[in-house]
This record gives sequence, C-alpha cells and structure tokens, in this order.
Amino acid sequence: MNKVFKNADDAIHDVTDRMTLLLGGFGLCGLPENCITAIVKKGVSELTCISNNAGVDDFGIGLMLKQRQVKKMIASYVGENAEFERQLLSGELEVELIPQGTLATRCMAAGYGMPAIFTPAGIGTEVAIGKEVRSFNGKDYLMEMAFDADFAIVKAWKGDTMGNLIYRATARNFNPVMAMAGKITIAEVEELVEPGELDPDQIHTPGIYVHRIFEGVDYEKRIEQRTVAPPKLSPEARS
Amino acid sequence: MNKVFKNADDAIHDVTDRMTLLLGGFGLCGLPENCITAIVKKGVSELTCISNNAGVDDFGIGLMLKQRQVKKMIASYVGENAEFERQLLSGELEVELIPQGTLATRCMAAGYGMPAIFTPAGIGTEVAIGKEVRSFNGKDYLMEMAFDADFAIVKAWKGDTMGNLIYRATARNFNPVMAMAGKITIAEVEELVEPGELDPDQIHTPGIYVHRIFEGVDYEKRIEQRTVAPPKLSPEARS
Amino acid sequence: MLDKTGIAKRIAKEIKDGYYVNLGIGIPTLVANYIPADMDVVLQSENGLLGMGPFPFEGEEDADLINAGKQTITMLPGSAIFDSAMSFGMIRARKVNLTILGAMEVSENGDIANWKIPGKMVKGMGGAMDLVASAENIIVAMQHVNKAGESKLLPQCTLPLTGVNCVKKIVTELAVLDVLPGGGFKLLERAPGISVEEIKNATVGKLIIEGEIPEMEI
Amino acid sequence: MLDKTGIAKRIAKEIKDGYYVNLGIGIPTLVANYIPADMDVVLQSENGLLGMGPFPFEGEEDADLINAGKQTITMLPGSAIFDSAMSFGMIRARKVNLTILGAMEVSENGDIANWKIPGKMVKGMGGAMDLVASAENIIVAMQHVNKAGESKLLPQCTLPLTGVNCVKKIVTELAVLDVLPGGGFKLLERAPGISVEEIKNATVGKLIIEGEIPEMEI
Repeated sequence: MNKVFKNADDAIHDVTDRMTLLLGGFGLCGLPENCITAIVKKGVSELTCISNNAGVDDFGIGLMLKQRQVKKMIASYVGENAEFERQLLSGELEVELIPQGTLATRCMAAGYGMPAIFTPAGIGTEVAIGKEVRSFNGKDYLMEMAFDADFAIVKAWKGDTMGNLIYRATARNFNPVMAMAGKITIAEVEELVEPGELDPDQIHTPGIYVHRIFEGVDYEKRIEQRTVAPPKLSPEARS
Repeated sequence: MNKVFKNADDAIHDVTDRMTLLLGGFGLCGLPENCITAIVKKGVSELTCISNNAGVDDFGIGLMLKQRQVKKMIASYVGENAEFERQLLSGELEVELIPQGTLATRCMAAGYGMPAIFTPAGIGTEVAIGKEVRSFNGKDYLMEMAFDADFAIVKAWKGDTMGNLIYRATARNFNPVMAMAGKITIAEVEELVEPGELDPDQIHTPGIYVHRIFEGVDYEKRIEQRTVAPPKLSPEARS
Repeated sequence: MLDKTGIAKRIAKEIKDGYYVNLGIGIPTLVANYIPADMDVVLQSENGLLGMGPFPFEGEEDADLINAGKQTITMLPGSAIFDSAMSFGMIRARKVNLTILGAMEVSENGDIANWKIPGKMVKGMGGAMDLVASAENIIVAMQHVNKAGESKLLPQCTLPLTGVNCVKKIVTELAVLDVLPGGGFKLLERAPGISVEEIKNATVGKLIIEGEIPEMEI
Repeated sequence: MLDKTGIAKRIAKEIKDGYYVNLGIGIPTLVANYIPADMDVVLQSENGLLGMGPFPFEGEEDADLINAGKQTITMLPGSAIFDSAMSFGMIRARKVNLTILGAMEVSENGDIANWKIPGKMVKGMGGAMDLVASAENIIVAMQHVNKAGESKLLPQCTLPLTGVNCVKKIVTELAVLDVLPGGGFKLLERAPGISVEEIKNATVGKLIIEGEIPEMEI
C-alpha cells in the first residue's frame, strides 16, 4: 500500500480531459494549491469542477478558468471573478449554482454510500425545477443526488503516509466531505508524517478515503477579505 | 446559557414515563453509566430505548430492564442478556431489531435535519417489509426514517461547559451521532473543563447539539469480552 | 429614520441569552457589535465554525480562519470547528436559534428574494437557500425601499425566490414588522421620527396596523 | 479436511496488499493471524476503528478500546477512530475491499442467512446486513454442513435472509467455491484429502465442476 506521491504533478498524472473534479476549499481558504497549479501546467481541458467557489482571477480555480480548462462549474457562489463572468456571458462556460448545504451534503452522500438525500433548501425556487419534491411531516424536501466525481482533490494541514488527514481551523470546510466523495481522492498536506504520529482520536478523514497523498510546497494561502479590528491601544497610548 | 448540571439526577429530572431515549454506547463501551443509574433510581417506566445493544443482566440498559422500565427496545444486537430474553419471550418487552448501520444513519439523519435516508441494508430481507424500496443506478435501497427521540443521553471523555465534547477511542461509537439526534441532549463526561481548554479543531460534538452536561462519577467501564494475547516472554524466560 | 447601525442595534434586541445565531453579510454582520456583553451568544459561521469572535488585530490575521464572508476573524474560547456537511446539518436540524440576513424583497406571506436579479450577473445563493429553508426564526435586515424608491415589502416577490414562507420579522430604517402566519406585515414599531403614514407609503404589501404603534427603543 | 485454522489460513490467501478488510466474529477473526507480515492490510472494526491490532497483553486492556465482537483490542500505528455513522458510511461507499463473515446458509445465487433461526431467541443482525448489502467482495467462512449433517450450500436459503445476491466466494472445511453471477457454486479447490465426490455429497445447491479440481495449497 503505497499512497505517497512525490509531488502534485505525479499525483494528478492521470487527470484527463472531460473529467469531473471535486475541489476542496471555501473562498481561497483551504485550497489544494499545488494540485491546481499542476492541473494548470498539465493543460487538461473541458473539466467539470465542483467546488464551493470559483476562485479569483489569479488564484484558485480562477487559474484554471484563465487557461479555459473548465467546461462546467458547479458551485454555490462565484462572485469576485471577472474572467469567470466574461466566459459565462460569452457562453464559453456552463455554470450550475446550487445551495451551499446541498453541495456539502451531496458530497457526504457519495462518501457515505447514500445515492440521494433530502433537503428543504431550494423548495419553491428555481433550484427545485425538475427535481422530485417529497413531503415529510408536513414539510417539503427536494431529493438531491450524490455526486459522482472522478477525482476529489483536497488540502489538509497534516497527513500520514496511510492517508489519515487533519485539517486546521476553517480551512477544513468542504475538504473532509469531498475527500470522502472521489473515486480517487488526492490529498495535499502541509506536513506529511509517519503512521503513529497523528492521534487516532483526532483524525478528521480516515485514510481509507484517501488514495494518494503528498507534501505540498510553497503554500501562498492568500486572504480574500483581509479584515482587521481597530488597533489595540497600547498601555502608553491610553495613559 | 447555563448547560452545566450538578449530577445525573438533576440532568435527567424531566425524563418521564413513555418517553423515547437514545442511549449511546456499543456493548458496554462508552455507556452513559451515571444517567442509566439515575434513570433506574427515578423509576420512570414504559420507556422506548434506542441503543445498539441492551446491556448485560447487571450493567447498562440491563439495569433498566431488570426494573421493567423498558417497554420497547430498538437495537441491532441484544444477546448476552437472560432477563432481556425472559421479558421478550413472555411478551412483556417489545423489540425492534434493525441493522447497525441503519441505526447509526437514522441518528445522523435526525442530527443533520434529513427526514429520511436510503440504505441497501435489509433489501430482500424481513427488515424491508412495509418499507419503501427505491432503485438508484440499478441498485435497490430502503428508505429509512430519521429517529425522533425526546432525549439523547451520551457519554464523552471530556467536555466543556459550552457542551463541546471529545470522545476517547472506540468509546466514541454511537455517542456523537446520538448526541446530534435528541430534542434534548444530555452528555455526561469524565472530565468537565472550562471553555478554551479544548482545541476547537478536535471537538467531536459541537456544543450546539448539547443541552445539558455534567461531570460523572465512579465510572466502572466494565469490559464485556476481556481478551488478551499470550503473555510476552520476559527476557529471562527466553534465555 | 435608522441608519445601518440603528437597524443592527434594533435587531440585536431580538437576541436572547443562550442563542446560537447565524449572521448574513452586510447589516447582519454589524449586529454582532451590539449583543449585550452579559449575554452568552454563540455565532455560527456556515463555513464551519461556532464561536466566531471579532476581527483580528493587524498582523494577527490567519488565512486558515475566515468567516462565510471570507473575512479574517478570530475564535472565542469554547469554539468548535466542523466541516461544511455538519455545518448545514445543524442548520437543517434547527439547532441555530436565529438567522439574520438581508433581502431584496420580502412578500407578505414571508417569501424572500435575495440572490438573483434577472439580466445581471448572478453570483450564487451561497448558503442563503439552506438557511431560509431550515431556520425557524428568520429576521430580515434591509432598507424599506430600493434605490429606485420602490417598496421592498410586497404582496408577492417579483425577483427569483430564495425561499418561501420563511421570514418571521423585518427590521428596516423605518419600522419593525412581523410577517403574520396568515399573511400580511404587522407593524410593531416605528423608527424614531417616522410616522405610520410614512410607513404606509413605503409598503406595497398588505400592512396591518392595530392600535397605537410605539416608537422603537434602541 | 480443514480445521477452523485451516479455513482461516486459506482465506488469508485472498487478501491483497493494500486491502481494507472487515472480519466478522468466529473463524473470520482468526484470519488476522495469517496475513503475511510483509503486506499492508488495514482491519476495519465497524464499531469505529481502522487499524485494529492484536489483543492486548494481560493488564494492558483498555475498556474504551474494543472491536465489534466487544473484545479488548489494540490499535496499530496509523489507526483512525470514527463514529458509527461514518463507519457504515465507508462500508456503504465500498471503501472496504473485503468482508469475511460466517453463515448458516448460502444459496447458489449468493443469498446469505446468518442471523436468525425461527423458534430460537434472536440476538439481532448487528452490522451484518449493512456489510452484505454493501460490500463488493464477500467471502463466507463456514462449515460445509450443519450439525445435523445437512448441506449449508443450498438452491435457496431456508432461514430468514441477511442479504441477497452478495456472496462471492465460500471457504469451508471441504472446499473453495465461487458463487457465479448467473447462479451456482463453482468448485475451485478441494481441501487436502477430500475428493470431489465428498464435496458433491455435501452440496445440495447446484455444483459446477469443470476439469480437474486441484487440492488447495495453504
């Protein structure tokens, strides 16, 4: 059982045109930066990307959009990206917008072997068009299908060579649910350790869900909305 | 927001006759020992208990059975309990046996606000009788309903006063999924700490799911099947 | 008439001790500033955090710690991190006591439109559809009329819906109104210096006025 | 004829490097002892553990660390703990490569009965129904005939079913057999010293014998 790959290029070597990819992250937080760079470098095209957001013009999935590698984007929110908007309006890019909780739960459904789930999100809206509506205890729910993706590509904080993953703070977001949902799951981690170095009680994604793992390099971890509090008054300034 | 209770008696004060309880644990591992003792002491009856097992004659839910407090048991496996067997055969006790994964997933469904889930477990067996069968991608699934329980009673290793819980080893089992599923969730912990003492990245059950918490006492942690390896040969014995 | 801060302050009065609250982007975010210090209130951020704290000080930003608006934030003691499936799980299971969000339109039966304007670039619904479909207690924070001077409290929404029959209360720069289960905006309070007549003029949906309408206290 | 250890040894040969394996109670548990040391195999215990190790030494038992048979166990380096929902989630999602379990009866179309005998106290199906309904690769470890001398390999099961069309392979004290997709037990190997005739006599379901049947190597 060797799950360890040398780098992103090796780990994504068999991602090919027209595949469907689940990409972890929320905004620019917790993105599989190395794999995105490798996919851009490899130049595969006509991809269907499932991710909560589409990155910004020069970071995240935005880099793949710039190279016209994405045929269809499935996301819950795609603002803050001029190139995305241009491709969408020109008809080059297909977009399916789905509620964020539906996105997360359709990943979980795949990872838990449940073909479909019920959610009230989107009832009475255009999201419900063409979908089965079902009433339970007087409340209506949409039946939404588990995702079926060729690869799930996620980013974790630490991982071991058996594929066990631990995420850090809100960089967790969609990563664990997507990690469960790929036919092949690739995890890039900031720190790759040996089995036994991670506490079994603290594993967020058990290694059984992870097929390939590598230690990433040069994480940029860009901040989309840097927001700070008014400066602390120093004791001198106060007195 | 005061979730902290003095002890099990206080925490279960409003558990009354004919209620439905979810009780965490697997076998005798990770049982809410203090709450079970308090329920036995309180003497409420005609309870419906949902738990993976029914304890043994003198431990776990077995203690409630002995006092004839249980009207109906919903479990996946109920062996190793003579009193249970007697009550079942005499018609005093009603039993519903359901697959273990279905039990866990019906809890999760309640905790995740999903009214029903699909599982292939039980297809073609008597478990499927009277249930809706649905085919997805050529495979049949049963539609199983989320549990609707008055109380969920769980045991964790550590908890803080805001209700955040951390479990230890396989004493985790059903506890996190049941903790999410009660209208009121009571958690007993081996060690109750202040907010900030638990690492936010390591919380297994976020406090939003927990309504009451207390530090338990006198944990017996009985072992059902003590199994050991052949003794290590000491260096002297070997030489 | 209230400014944005005033709307946020008035909404903060709806928060009770022990509440778990989800705040949307915009005016709702400001509400956090006016929660009384002696109240235990936990803020949920749907990207996977309970216990959201204030913005970090300059130099203490952590790229791995953001809120649903992608802003850098901090965690308070007793916080918990979880994945997106659990985050919307607890929302669907109605563990979040109060959801506050903005809107473009609200109808008199509690429908809400806040994600899409036909003909304009659509950015997406994010978590809004999940929140409005699940929350038991939804307060909308918005301006009473749009930039064209048209009422946003309507008999029916004209924009694509985000959710139906879900809004319970509305706080605008002019008034506080309940959305009645049977339909209609019940006027509860006037903003300081605002007359009932002014509210009537700004409300196209069915407005229900019973007895004296007090001026709000902030 | 094989003893229980022999059956376990033969099944161990079906395990491949990198497999995640779920072992049922009884003979399947013994299989763990015969996995080659140079193979990376991870044992799943459905109560919430990947990386199950051997039984602890006397005095090192941990009441918080048990397997699905409620036995005290240990964890190997690289283990992971999870809750029961995720445990059966990974089982349903077919992440477990091989499931080995006992049976009372198997039918020639792969149905299995192993949880209930009418008229006897029923203890429950535990996780067996989930495992057989989801696993892609199920090997049954059992005796070829029951205590009354009746074949357990039948045209149809007579006992209440645990799952349908799921068993792929059977290892008994007499033989190794594949359950063919179209139905029928295809004889692959004979136990040492056992003739094809003896296997025929012990098999009531449709037995398919093609060419020479080799004796198994253990």
